[in-house]
Parts: sequence; C-alpha cells; structure tokens
Amino acid sequence: MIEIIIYGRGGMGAVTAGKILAEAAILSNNYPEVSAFPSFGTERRGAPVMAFCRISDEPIWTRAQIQQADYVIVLDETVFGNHVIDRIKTGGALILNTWKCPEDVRNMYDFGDRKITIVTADLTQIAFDLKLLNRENQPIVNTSVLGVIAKSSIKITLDDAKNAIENKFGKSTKTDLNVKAANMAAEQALVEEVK
Amino acid sequence: MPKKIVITGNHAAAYACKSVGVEVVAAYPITPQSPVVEKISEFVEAGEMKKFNTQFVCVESEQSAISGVIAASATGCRVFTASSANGLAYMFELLCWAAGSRLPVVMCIAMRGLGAPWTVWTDHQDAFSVRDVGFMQQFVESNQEIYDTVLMSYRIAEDPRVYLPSFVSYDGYILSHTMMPVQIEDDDKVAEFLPALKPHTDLTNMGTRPGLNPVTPPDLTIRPEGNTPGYYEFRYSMQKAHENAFEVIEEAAKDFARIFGRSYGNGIYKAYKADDAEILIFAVASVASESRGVVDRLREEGLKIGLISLKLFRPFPVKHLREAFSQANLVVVFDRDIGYGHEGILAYELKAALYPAEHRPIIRGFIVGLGGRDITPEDLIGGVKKAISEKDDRNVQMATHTDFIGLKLEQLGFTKGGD
Amino acid sequence: MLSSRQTAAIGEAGKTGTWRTMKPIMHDEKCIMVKTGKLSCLLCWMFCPEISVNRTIPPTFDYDYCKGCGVCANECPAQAIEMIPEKENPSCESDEGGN
Amino acid sequence: MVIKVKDLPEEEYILPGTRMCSGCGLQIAYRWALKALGPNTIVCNPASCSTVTGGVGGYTPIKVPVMYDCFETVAAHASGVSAALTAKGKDKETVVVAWAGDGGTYDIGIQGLSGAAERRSNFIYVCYNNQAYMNTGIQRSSATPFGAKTTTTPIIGKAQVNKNMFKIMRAHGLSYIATCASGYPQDLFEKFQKAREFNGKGVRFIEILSSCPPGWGHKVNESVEVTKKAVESGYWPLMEVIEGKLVISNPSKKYLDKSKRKDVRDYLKMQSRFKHFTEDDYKVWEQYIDDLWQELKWELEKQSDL
Repeated sequence: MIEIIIYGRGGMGAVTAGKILAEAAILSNNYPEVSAFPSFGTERRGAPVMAFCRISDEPIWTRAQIQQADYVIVLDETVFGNHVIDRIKTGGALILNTWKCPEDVRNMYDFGDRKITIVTADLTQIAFDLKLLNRENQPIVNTSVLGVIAKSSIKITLDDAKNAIENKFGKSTKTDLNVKAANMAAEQALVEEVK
Repeated sequence: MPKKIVITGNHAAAYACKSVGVEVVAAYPITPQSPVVEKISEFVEAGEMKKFNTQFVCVESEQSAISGVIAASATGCRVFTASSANGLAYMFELLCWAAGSRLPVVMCIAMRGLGAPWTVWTDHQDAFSVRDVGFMQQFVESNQEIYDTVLMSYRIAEDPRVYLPSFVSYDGYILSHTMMPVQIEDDDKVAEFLPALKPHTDLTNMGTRPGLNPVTPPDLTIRPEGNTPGYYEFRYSMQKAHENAFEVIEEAAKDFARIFGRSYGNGIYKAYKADDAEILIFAVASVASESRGVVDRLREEGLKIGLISLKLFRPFPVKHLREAFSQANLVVVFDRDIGYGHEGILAYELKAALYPAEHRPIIRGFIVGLGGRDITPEDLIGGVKKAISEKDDRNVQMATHTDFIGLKLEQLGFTKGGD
Repeated sequence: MLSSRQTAAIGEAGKTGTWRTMKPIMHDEKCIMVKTGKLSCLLCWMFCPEISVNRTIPPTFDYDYCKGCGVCANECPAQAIEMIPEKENPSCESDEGGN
Repeated sequence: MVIKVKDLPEEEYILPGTRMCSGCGLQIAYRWALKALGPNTIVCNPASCSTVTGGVGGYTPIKVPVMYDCFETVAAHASGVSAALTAKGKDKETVVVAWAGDGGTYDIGIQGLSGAAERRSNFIYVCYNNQAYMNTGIQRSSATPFGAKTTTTPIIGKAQVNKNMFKIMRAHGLSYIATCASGYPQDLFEKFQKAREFNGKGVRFIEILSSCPPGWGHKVNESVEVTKKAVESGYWPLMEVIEGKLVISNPSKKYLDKSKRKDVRDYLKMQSRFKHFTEDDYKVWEQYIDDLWQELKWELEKQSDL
C-alpha cells in the first residue's frame, strides 16, 4: 500500500488532485484498491488543507488519517515547512511545486539525515505559460502534478494520468491543456539523486 | 456493462438509489450527508432517473423529509431519504411512524456525533440513538458495501415477511467523503436481485379505499362488524417481523453473492480470521474495518485473534452471535458510541446476548473515537493488549467504570475526573 | 396483521343514537317541501352533522345514529322540527357502542 | 351564483355513527368538503379532532383513503402523497387534501405548511379552525381570538389577538386561498370545487371557521347559527384570493357596508368562552372588525384602480 498526503490551500483543488490520482491508479491496473479523502474539516478558501490518498493492490481497510506518507505532495510552497517534512516516511519522497531545485530545498529546510527523495517542478510557471488558470486567474496545478507522479516510482503512466483527467473533466480544450501541463511537468521535474 | 467508478460513500448511496429505481426522494441537507441529496437532485434534474419518473421533494426540514417519504411509501412508491446526527434526531417521531406503519422506507445515516458541543465528525451515537424505533439497522465498512447494502435493504424491507423500514449507516467523512472504487451494477441485474415493489398499502387504490389509521384502542374490542386490532398486538407483529428478517437477510445475502459475486459474511456479521481465534474483536463500521489491519499485525505477533464485524444491529442477531463467540475466551468490544451512565452500546448488547450462552467469554469494552477523534491501529492494539493483561483480574471485570481510549485530558485542560 | 388499515363502516362509533337526550320529530304539515311537494328546502338534510336526515319528502330521521344535536330544528325556516325528550319517546335500542 | 341546496350531490363520503361530538361544526365542513371533492380524493390528517373522529381501530366512517400522521407534518405528508401520485402518473385524476386543525396549522405545523407552499407542492391544505386545541381539551392556540377563555387561559381569557393565517398564506403567493364557515355549506362546497379545479397549481389554502360546542360553549343546536353570526357580524369575512386577486364571497359582500353588519355582541354572547367580557373587551372586537374591513376595502379599491 502506498500512502500519499497532498498539501495545498483551500480552493487549489488538493482534494480533486487526490481523486484524480486515485482514478489514475485504478486505470493503471496496478492498484485496484484506492481510497482518497480530505482532511476532515470545514474547508475555507485560502486556508491550508490536506488531502489523503491510499493506493494498493490489496483491499484497504484502514480508515485512519495518514500520519506519515510514502509521498507528500505540496501544491503551494508557502504551506511547506518542517512540519510537512515530519509527515514523510523515511525512504519516502517529497514532491514540491517550486521554482527551486531539489538541492536548494534540501539546504533551506531541516531534513536532517533522513533518507527522503526530493522532487521539484515549477507547476505554477507551467500553468502561467499555458494560461491554465481558474476563474479567479489562479494557476491550476492540481492536474499537472500527476505528470510528476508519473515520473516517480508509483506505477502510474502519463497515459493513465491523461485518462483520469479526461474522466474527471470530460473532453475539451481546457482538459487538453491540463493534460499538456501534466506532460510538461513530467519533462521538467527535477529528481534529486539520493546519496 | 457494470462499471467501476471512484466515488464517495455519499455518492455510492445516491447511485444505489438510481440503480433500484427510487420513485420519491425527500431529503434535507446536513453535514456530512448533504452530497447524497445533491447527487440525487443532479440525477433527477439531468433526467437520469426519468425511467422511474423520480420525484425529488426539496423539503424544508428533516421532519418533513421523513414525513414525505412515509406518505409516498404509503402511496405505493419506492422511497429513500438520508440524514445525520441532529437531523436524524429531529426525525425521531416520524421514524417511529414509518416503522409502526410498516412502510419499507430505506434511509442512509452518514453517522456523526450528536451536539452539543457541535461536531460534524463521525461517531456512531446518532445511529445507535434510534435503535429502538423499529427500523432494521445495518452498518457498513466500505463504499462498495454502502451501495450493495442499500440494494439489499430494499429487498429485505420490501419482503412481505418483513415490511419494515431500514437504516444503512456509514461513518461520516470516513466513508461519506472518501473516494473508493465502487462497482455500479447493470439495471437488469439489479432487477433480477430486487423484484418490483409490492406495497401492502397503496392510498391510490380507490377500489378498496384503505385508510391507514394509527389510532387503536388499548384492548381488543369485539364489535358487531368483527374484531378491532389493538396497539399491543401491532407491537407483537412488529417484533415478529424483526424475527422473520433474519432468514430474509440470509437469503438476500446468498442471492446477492450469486448474482453480483460479492458477499458480506452471512449478511449478518463478517468474520475475519475468526476460525481459530481465542480473542475476538467486536465492532461495527469504521472501527471494524480499522480492526482488520490490527488483527493482521497482532497475528504476526503470534496472537490467535480475529474480528467479528457486526453488519446487522437491528434485529440483534443473538443466535448468530452466540455461535460466533462460542470458541473465544476474550472479546474486546470497541464502541464509537456510549450509553451514558452505562457503557458502550455494543458491549452491553453483546453481554446480554451471551449471558444465557453455554460458553461465556470475558467481554471487555472500550470507548473509542467519539466526535471523529482519529482511531489509529495503535489505539486498538493498546486496547486489545490491555484487555489481555487484565483478562484474569477479577477486580477489573467487576469494575463499573468505562474505559476510554485516545483521550487527551491533560492536553485539553481537563482533570481525570472530567472537570 | 401488518398495520392499522381501515375499512369504511356505518356506525364506527356504535349506534350513536343512544347519545341522544332530545329527539327530533317532523311535523310534516309545516314542512316546506311537503307543502310544495318538491325537493327544495332540504336545509335539515344539508346542515345535519351526522348525516342522519334522509333526503326525502318529508325528510325523515335515522334514529340509529342521530345524536339529537337539534341543529336541524334550529335551522328549519318553518319550525317544522320539534325536539322532544328521548326518554319519554324511545326509538333506539340500547347499544354498547364503541368506547 | 350560489348553488341550490337541491342541486347538491347526494353521495356521502362520511357514514353516520361517527365519534364526533353532537353538533360538531367540523363534521358539517368535512362532510361537504368531501362531497365537493368526490371519490378520487386522498386525505392526509395530522393529530387533531378529525383523527379520532376518523375512527378508532380497523373501521372508519370516511369513505375515501385517509392517512394519519404526526401533528406537525401534514403538509410534508401531503407533499409526499402528491409526489408519489406524480411519480405514478396519477396526479391529474386524484386530489390530495391535507386536513388539519388550527393547532396543526397556525402553530406546530406552520413550518411544514410554509415549506410546502413555497415549493408549490400540489394539494389542498385545509385548516378547520375551531380556535383552540379542542382535541386535547380546549387549550389556547395562536388562532384563539382575543379574550376567549380556554383551559390554558382560564380566568382572564386570552390576552393577545390571534395570528392572521390568511395573510401569512397570501404572502406565499398561492394560486387559491379562501375562507369558509361551517354554517355555509353551499359556499364551502363551491370553494372546494374551485380548489379542486386548481389541481396542479401548488398548494391551495382553505380556512374554515368551525364551531365547537364544548370548546366555544354554545348550545349544540346553535352550531350552525353561531358561525352564521360570526359572518353576519363581519368578524369572519368569507372571501377568496384567486391568483392574487381578492374577492369577497356573496354571503359577506354586503358587510363592506358597516351599517349592514350585525352587532358582534350577538355572536360573542352565544358563547360561554366570552361570558366574562366587559365593555372594553367588546370594543376590542369591534375595533378588530372595523380594521379588518377597512383593510379589505382599501385592497378592493386598489384593485379596481388598476
């Protein structure tokens, strides 16, 4: 079972990201069992939020919130901090939406000597470049992050991500843009080599 | 083709309504049940339930919601509603009415703690608070089980041997808002499992002009025209209907497994690694599903432990439970609810059920996760280990206090005495 | 038995004529309908709460169920209906009635 | 045109030998309402006098299907029946009636009624208003008029004026609203026929002033006369609001002229619940009636100006 926590801000679509990730996992045929859920609370626009996702090839029976995850995805760097690093399992990975490279991130925050793979991608820039914006002109990053995941050791391909995005939003030019952003994110993602 | 989709528990309930062809829905939103109402309105407005000419009555309160579906059920329609916590409490009077009128209303409860203090998070207090209104009551562990149990509930509730309303209870947020894969079945397969509704009361049946009159004299009156039924006898016949329900439920579970290839134990409880177990966990819903991983972990430590996850709470399957616990030495009951002034409701119901049994295991109850306090595997393991260590301690067995797991008294400024 | 279903019956509360202390009698010669020979006035029939006035010329009473309220006598424009004590003029056998 | 008595239908939907009190005004109203609505009628009945009078046990004097329900929920209940009829495609031929007392309408049931009215559920809502909780033993309701003695206003009488349900229902913008009185069966008959014709147009609201010999303390034989006096004094105007337009019904029309109105004291003095009245109390009533008609007149004038 792979456990994933997604951090974001209310309105960024962290919960939706979890749902699309779960869909993509099903579509991959590698993970027939999934569960995706928000951190149960009253969601307010702008406030930090968390979403959880479990994917597995065996039935998932635990209903508890994820304390430490194999993957922690951060959609907004401003919610990132040491408290987030604490939620990553040793041997796990951090996927961070930032313009910084993994090395900078490692230097800026206190990872100690924990064995954590850092992956970065500037999803916000990709969204601006593609004019992939929501109604409030905020960059949409909750779909492109799937491209980064496809580059990770999770057995979900870019095709699975594309299908999941299409399932969620239907076929449209906007959907195509989302898919394109995911592809770009996959290309541009920087994966730190773990020593 | 049946399709597997990733949906929340609330949406699973809504999809089940669509599959069974519910004709009248009346519901009022309350967290965390609201998405059920929203999804069904969406189905109705999008014309996806046109085949059944489904009417969605957008009522102004829970009381009106349940009243509306009672009336529609008495008019010969298949009906559905859903609620949570305080909304459910607001329905209380009408819940008795539905059961007393023997109407096969099916209702989902997205379980949530009852205020005050306000909480929108899960515990099972709301569902257990309505245990004696006369509804049948089923608890589920997953979104697929929500969908499947709603299907089964219609079949059981509408069976002429039963004709009782039914609750399907699932944890708020933990299932209601969690997305999981759910297989949505084809309509023709659902029709094979669930026959068309044959209502016992249909107000439109003008030929026979039946009224439905709840006013009854306390005693049987012999009148020139014949006997007048009495209230007391109606209560008896309701109890008989609950007793009849067991065989109907077991039949439904078997048929369900045959047609859809999925099963939930015998439809009454689900045993997990219980065959050789000396220690058994007894729980419902989210607590039961969390316990499965706990059983696995403790088995790795060499403990002969298993789980009895209760699916059917009303009628209470006394006979089945006596069998299920006939080998165990120790039963650890985790209640996400409490009978204030007594102990966890499951714990005391089980104690009563096993009291006359030939083999009586030690039963140890714990309260867990009220108001959505997260229940971790460690919490449950701690409970099991405590129960084992104190198993032979007569003082603990005789004690009348109730054990709470996962309290944060000091952190939150309470004293041990609760002040 | 499933639920409290009802069937419609006359005398659901028994023979309610036994509730009566005063009893209506019709003085046919005063009745407008008798005088005109037509189904015209019918006010006693219309106002009777207990559906115990028969729609005939002259109107007759269903003493099995008439509760003796006297609305008919009060509303008769010709004062053709008189209320007399039931005791001295019994017309209804005692019946236990409902309860 | 007022229908002639001889043209009223013979078919009865209530059978004699009921549990209702001798001289009950409700029974006259119920009888003629059902006659106007005909056999394809489903009645929903909350806790009230008519629940008990609908029969105890397996028998009923009512010949149309009646489903009884809880005190506060009749409007939701009727909505449910109505929705079920729509689902079954039987909503055109069958009419649904919610038949409630003033307690179930003015007080405990007002939320459900307002909700049903706003969402345009399709049924006729009837409030038979006997101006107190008669079924539980004559306790005050918010329909109890000023000064009336009840068992919860036992000595000085009710200190407040009743709620104006007619106006409250008008504010919901219903297709048809009417007032009736149990002493005017012909008027009542016609109004129920009209309400039936509005089938499909949401809630139709009819309020009936229904005399209650034990509750009002009038003689049983004066059950019809007492509501006639209520109308003749101008206290209870018979009227309709059809698609928003106010129409004063024939029996009440002439009371637009104050001089035609009979002394309300004749009405009040018939009833023991007003026996304790002083001159001041009578004046409150007279003022109430004057204000009532003044408002009606204004509205009629405004309508004719348009």
